[in-house]
Amino acid sequence: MTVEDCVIISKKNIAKGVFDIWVKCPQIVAEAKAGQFIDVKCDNFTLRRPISICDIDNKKGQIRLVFEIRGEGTDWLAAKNVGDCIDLLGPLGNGFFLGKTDKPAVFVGGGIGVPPLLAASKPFGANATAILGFRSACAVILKEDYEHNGASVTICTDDGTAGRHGLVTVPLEERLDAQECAVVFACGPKQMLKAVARICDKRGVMCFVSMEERMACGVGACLSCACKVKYEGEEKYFHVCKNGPVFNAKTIVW
Amino acid sequence: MTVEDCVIISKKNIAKGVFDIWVKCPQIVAEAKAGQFIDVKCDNFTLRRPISICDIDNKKGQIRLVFEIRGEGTDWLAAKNVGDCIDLLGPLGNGFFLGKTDKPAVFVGGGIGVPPLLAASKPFGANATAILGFRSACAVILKEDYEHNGASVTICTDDGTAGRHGLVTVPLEERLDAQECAVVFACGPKQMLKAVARICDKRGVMCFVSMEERMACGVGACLSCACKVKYEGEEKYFHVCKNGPVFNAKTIVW
Amino acid sequence: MTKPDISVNIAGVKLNNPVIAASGSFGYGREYAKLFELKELGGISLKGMTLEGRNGNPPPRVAETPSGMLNCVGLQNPGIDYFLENELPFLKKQETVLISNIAGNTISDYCGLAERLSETDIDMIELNISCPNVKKGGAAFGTDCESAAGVTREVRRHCKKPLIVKLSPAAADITAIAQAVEAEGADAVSLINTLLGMRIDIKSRRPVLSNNAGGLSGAAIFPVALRMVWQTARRVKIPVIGMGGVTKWQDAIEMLLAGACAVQVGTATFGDPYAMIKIRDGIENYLIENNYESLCDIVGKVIPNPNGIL
Amino acid sequence: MTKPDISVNIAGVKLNNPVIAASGSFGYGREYAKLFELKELGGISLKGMTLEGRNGNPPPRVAETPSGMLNCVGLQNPGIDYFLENELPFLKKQETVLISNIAGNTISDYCGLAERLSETDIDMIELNISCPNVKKGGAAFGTDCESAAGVTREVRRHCKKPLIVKLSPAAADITAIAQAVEAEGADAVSLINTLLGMRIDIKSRRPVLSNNAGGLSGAAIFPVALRMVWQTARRVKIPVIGMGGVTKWQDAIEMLLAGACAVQVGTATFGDPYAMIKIRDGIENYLIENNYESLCDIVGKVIPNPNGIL
Ligand SMILES: Cc1cc2nc3c(=O)[nH]c(=O)nc-3n(C[C@H](O)[C@H](O)[C@H](O)COP(=O)(O)OP(=O)(O)OC[C@H]3O[C@@H](n4cnc5c(N)ncnc54)[C@H](O)[C@@H]3O)c2cc1C
Ligand SMILES: Cc1cc2nc3c(=O)[nH]c(=O)nc-3n(C[C@H](O)[C@H](O)[C@H](O)COP(=O)(O)OP(=O)(O)OC[C@H]3O[C@@H](n4cnc5c(N)ncnc54)[C@H](O)[C@@H]3O)c2cc1C
Ligand SMILES: Cc1cc2nc3c(=O)[nH]c(=O)nc-3n(C[C@H](O)[C@H](O)[C@H](O)COP(=O)(O)O)c2cc1C
Ligand SMILES: Cc1cc2nc3c(=O)[nH]c(=O)nc-3n(C[C@H](O)[C@H](O)[C@H](O)COP(=O)(O)O)c2cc1C
Ligand code: FES
Ligand code: FES
Repeated sequence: MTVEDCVIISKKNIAKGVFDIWVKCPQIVAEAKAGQFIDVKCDNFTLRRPISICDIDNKKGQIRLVFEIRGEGTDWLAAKNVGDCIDLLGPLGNGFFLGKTDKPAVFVGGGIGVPPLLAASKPFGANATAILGFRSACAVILKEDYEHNGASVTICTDDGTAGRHGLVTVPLEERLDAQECAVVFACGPKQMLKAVARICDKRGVMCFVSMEERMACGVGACLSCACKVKYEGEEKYFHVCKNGPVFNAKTIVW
Repeated sequence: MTVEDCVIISKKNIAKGVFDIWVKCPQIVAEAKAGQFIDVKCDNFTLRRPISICDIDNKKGQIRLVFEIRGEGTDWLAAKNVGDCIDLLGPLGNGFFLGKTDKPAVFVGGGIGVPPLLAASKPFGANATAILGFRSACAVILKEDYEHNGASVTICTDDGTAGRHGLVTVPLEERLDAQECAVVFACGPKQMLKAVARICDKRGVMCFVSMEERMACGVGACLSCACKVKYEGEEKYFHVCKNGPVFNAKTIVW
Repeated sequence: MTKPDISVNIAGVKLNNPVIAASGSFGYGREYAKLFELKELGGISLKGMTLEGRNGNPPPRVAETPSGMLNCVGLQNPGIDYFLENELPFLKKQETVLISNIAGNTISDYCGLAERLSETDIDMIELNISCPNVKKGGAAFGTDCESAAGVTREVRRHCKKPLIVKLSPAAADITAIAQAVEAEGADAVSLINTLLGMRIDIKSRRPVLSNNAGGLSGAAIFPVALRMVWQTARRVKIPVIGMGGVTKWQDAIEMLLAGACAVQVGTATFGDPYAMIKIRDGIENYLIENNYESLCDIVGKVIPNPNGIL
Repeated sequence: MTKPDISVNIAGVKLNNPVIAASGSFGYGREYAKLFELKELGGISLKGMTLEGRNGNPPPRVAETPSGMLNCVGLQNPGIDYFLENELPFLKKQETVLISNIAGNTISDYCGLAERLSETDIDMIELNISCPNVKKGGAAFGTDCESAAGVTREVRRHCKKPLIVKLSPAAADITAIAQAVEAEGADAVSLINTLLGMRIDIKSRRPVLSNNAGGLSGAAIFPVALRMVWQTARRVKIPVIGMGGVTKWQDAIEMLLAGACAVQVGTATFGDPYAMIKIRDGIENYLIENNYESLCDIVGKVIPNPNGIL
């Protein structure tokens, strides 16, 4: 964990309101793992903004962040350009526990929950199946990136304008029922995660979910980002920034 | 009075921490007079920052602002570059009442009080005498500009590194005692203004001073920028932004 | 689509929209009338007025703070006679609701003002029992229930106009004060006035303000104001006018959802003289986008968590 | 030139410098220990502790506000047994002053905590009678003099460590509370805890925080905190620890000039984990540049205007 001033190396607007940037941060890269996040200092805001690490380039000492404008902080970030510096705190949280990457794994992403799974899918190569849900054709992102990593990708859209019409849960169930799967990784809206968790639970498939919660410190000190989990028979608040953001779906109290 | 988005046309760093900018603001220029000021919106600050109009270019629709970094707001302004937009409210306050410009007039400026007098000295041409005081040689600004307008300029520095050693009050007294003078215009630290006012008063010379006070609205609505004046035999608070910034020195309760 | 109705009726007075200039930030309107027509506003709460003119505190009277400012103007005003003769005629022509914000050292000062203003074209009276910047009167009346009730009771007897009581956030329980003044016949309450704050100049070691302390206003206090508006709106039946840090239209929506029927805007005008116009337009757009017909569809419509602390 | 002395002695405990991590912002120090050595700090006020572990409030527990934030963590903590066994050993090794911030539902909870902590390596106890985020205890004890005096009196009897009482800004008169706890044997007071505020999500129409309201902290509250510290420091003889929005070293200097002998820093750490280190260095530089030898040359040295309102 470190605080690093990072230069933006590249910036692309990959969908309406969605930006894809690579930033130079050798110190963060030295420790970073798929599934972790960084916390962005936005000028004149009290709190940093958490963004997941989408990809890591160890050689260049760069990480990739894909984010959507959701409010004032992400709007500020989107206005930054190549060559500008941003102050990042990270890497934060625990990454995905990938297990054996020679076993088939399914990655279920919804909307802006798609980027946080990308780096995790990489080591699985052709063993990865990515089921990615979006509102509409124009919101589809990172399809080629998953494919590039070797994954077979199924796109779903709410309005049927691209890929399959409907939720990611249908293709997920089909996939799990058709073929073996060692583990499911999911990131996206809470309702989606809950549904994915239930589907996996029914089939006895291990499932890891990457959770979101409003944060202040980002490091586990302030106890803001509470997430209720079952722990030693009791329901307790764990913390997304420190104990997560990735949790074993079984432990979450939805 | 208007709120205008103004592009910075040129920017020079004319002394340590002092910047000289021209901004395009045709609407403000249409009403602007020497001695008035504008109020600069600085991002993320609650209050605007008042800066005097140093010069007006009616043809180009531009005004000149010369300002010193004194704190966070002026620091923000100094970071703006040519091509950037700044939001100005103005012109504000009353300009100098110049009177007859074919009569000799003396302009007494101290430090960052030098710029606000420049535009007023212009119409006086060779009838203008400028006595300008600075901390040190490296802080001297606008000497050539006054000379360019036709004024004969005397520079004073506190440390004697340029021009005369000492305060502006000595050359002022010499000048007033040696030659006729219709009016004195002064801008600078309050102690200087007080001394100038006393010198003029003694000699029965009309004197106008440009005052500073902390402001909120800049237009006369909030009554923040109080300045005590003698009015109809009573001492009353007038307001620098609305009743000033230029006051007849005789009316000020120092 | 027909435009939504953003007018609001407070104690029988109709405001074209729920955005009112807060007392002390807008003078008597003359200055900002150079930038826009005053009838664009729902109303104007005029600079705090006293019977006799007051000179106010020495400068400096303002200091900037993070997302806010302090002021210690100290109720400088020319007194009621000057006002009626020189300012009211101009204001009358502006076709906006006029609210006289009144202050005094004694209850009889307040009563005298209310009595005289009752005979004028002023639309409403706002009893300022919450000015933190004067030694006598002001906040002294606004921080305990008995004094607040007392002054309201007496003024009510002399006041023929709708009476708004402006509350101080310095009260231990602002809702209790609101209930006390409601019981004495206040037609509405407005809140909050400024919080008392301070800044020190670390070079001179002196307080920045001549008065040492001053009233904190602006976006910084918005969360406190919103909480108090929400608490109060649930406890009184009379209309609540919300203020304190309202800077953007979103803030105004929060205030309305919390139960305010209108908002006042002070400090935001200093940064952006058109802030109130933008807030008004933003409220209208919000209603349109959500298919609401009028402000009634949002006022007080926050859905609190029943297990919450408040 | 010799370096100025920035150490401070509070109730017999020596802090290497006057910058203390505020309770609740710094956990038990483990996390930030990855960024810097904890002995760089004057001290750490640990996360509010209760006898039994507490789960705290449901999320969301934070909301951002202009120059500030709201929280309703609600005193989540693992309880004293867990703390003593699993956290204190680590903290003991850090060579910084350890302050236990304690909270309870009842006076006997507070006494139990004080008694047990008195037997440990904790350096000081901070009695939190000002948490706005829990229904029982917390701020309920901190807003009237009698309760504040009552709990201080009892805890004092059970507490063998220097006792700091942490005051609530919600009190009608915070100086009266300070005097009341001083009279009952408090060794120091710390102020301010958070102000109660609220935000509403205008899309969902729900309060942003699960608890509806929460504590406002950060730069926004600095002017209010500074005013209260100044008022309090003039009324009590015991040391005053100032906090509330201290973000830059300049803020710390203002607090010290106002009469605080040390500052606590909470929210600023979230934006900049090194904020406290920078503040400490800034204080030292200020002393050097002004040729002061020690903090004594500035603590309480503000020069107020004798005619000011406060
Ligand atoms: C561990 C983690 C990883 C994330 N990864 C990504 C990512 O890779 N790409 C991406 O686009 N977004 C990601 N998010 C969501 C992102 O943090 C929010 O969209 C962002 O904080 C919104 O800030 P804002 O100022 O634009 O919005 P505002 O609504 O103006 O923010 C107000 C406050 O609420 C907080 N907030 C608002 N929405 C969220 C949210 N969904 N989660 C947490 N805090 C929120 C903000 O941080 C801020 O403190 C992640 C969130 C978490 C917790
Ligand atoms: C009518 C008028 C004309 C001015 N003309 C010029 C000019 O031409 N060039 C120039 O360099 N400066 C001028 N000043 C001074 C300039 O306004 C201040 O230096 C500036 O406001 C400082 O802002 P800051 O944020 O950098 O300083 P900070 O100290 O951080 O400001 C804090 C607050 O104090 C106010 N403030 C601080 N110093 C002053 C001051 N001297 N006068 C008024 N308010 C102050 C700021 O506006 C702000 O509200 C003028 C001031 C007035 C009133
Ligand atoms: C410069 C200034 C002067 C004020 N004068 C008065 C006043 O005369 N009477 C009054 O009731 N409130 C006065 N107030 C308080 C405001 O009306 C309002 O209650 C407060 O500023 C909070 O709103 P805001 O954050 O939108 O400014 C004044 C506020 C400011 C900033
Ligand atoms: C997330 C958070 C948790 C807090 N928890 C506690 C606590 O447990 N006990 C306590 O006395 N104060 C607590 N506080 C209050 C702080 O210690 C401090 O009084 C307040 O935040 C003002 O300081 P600041 O503006 O520097 O944050 C908490 C504050 C925050 C932001
Ligand atoms: S954000 Fe502070 S504990 Fe997670
Ligand atoms: S700044 Fe508002 S009256 Fe001058």
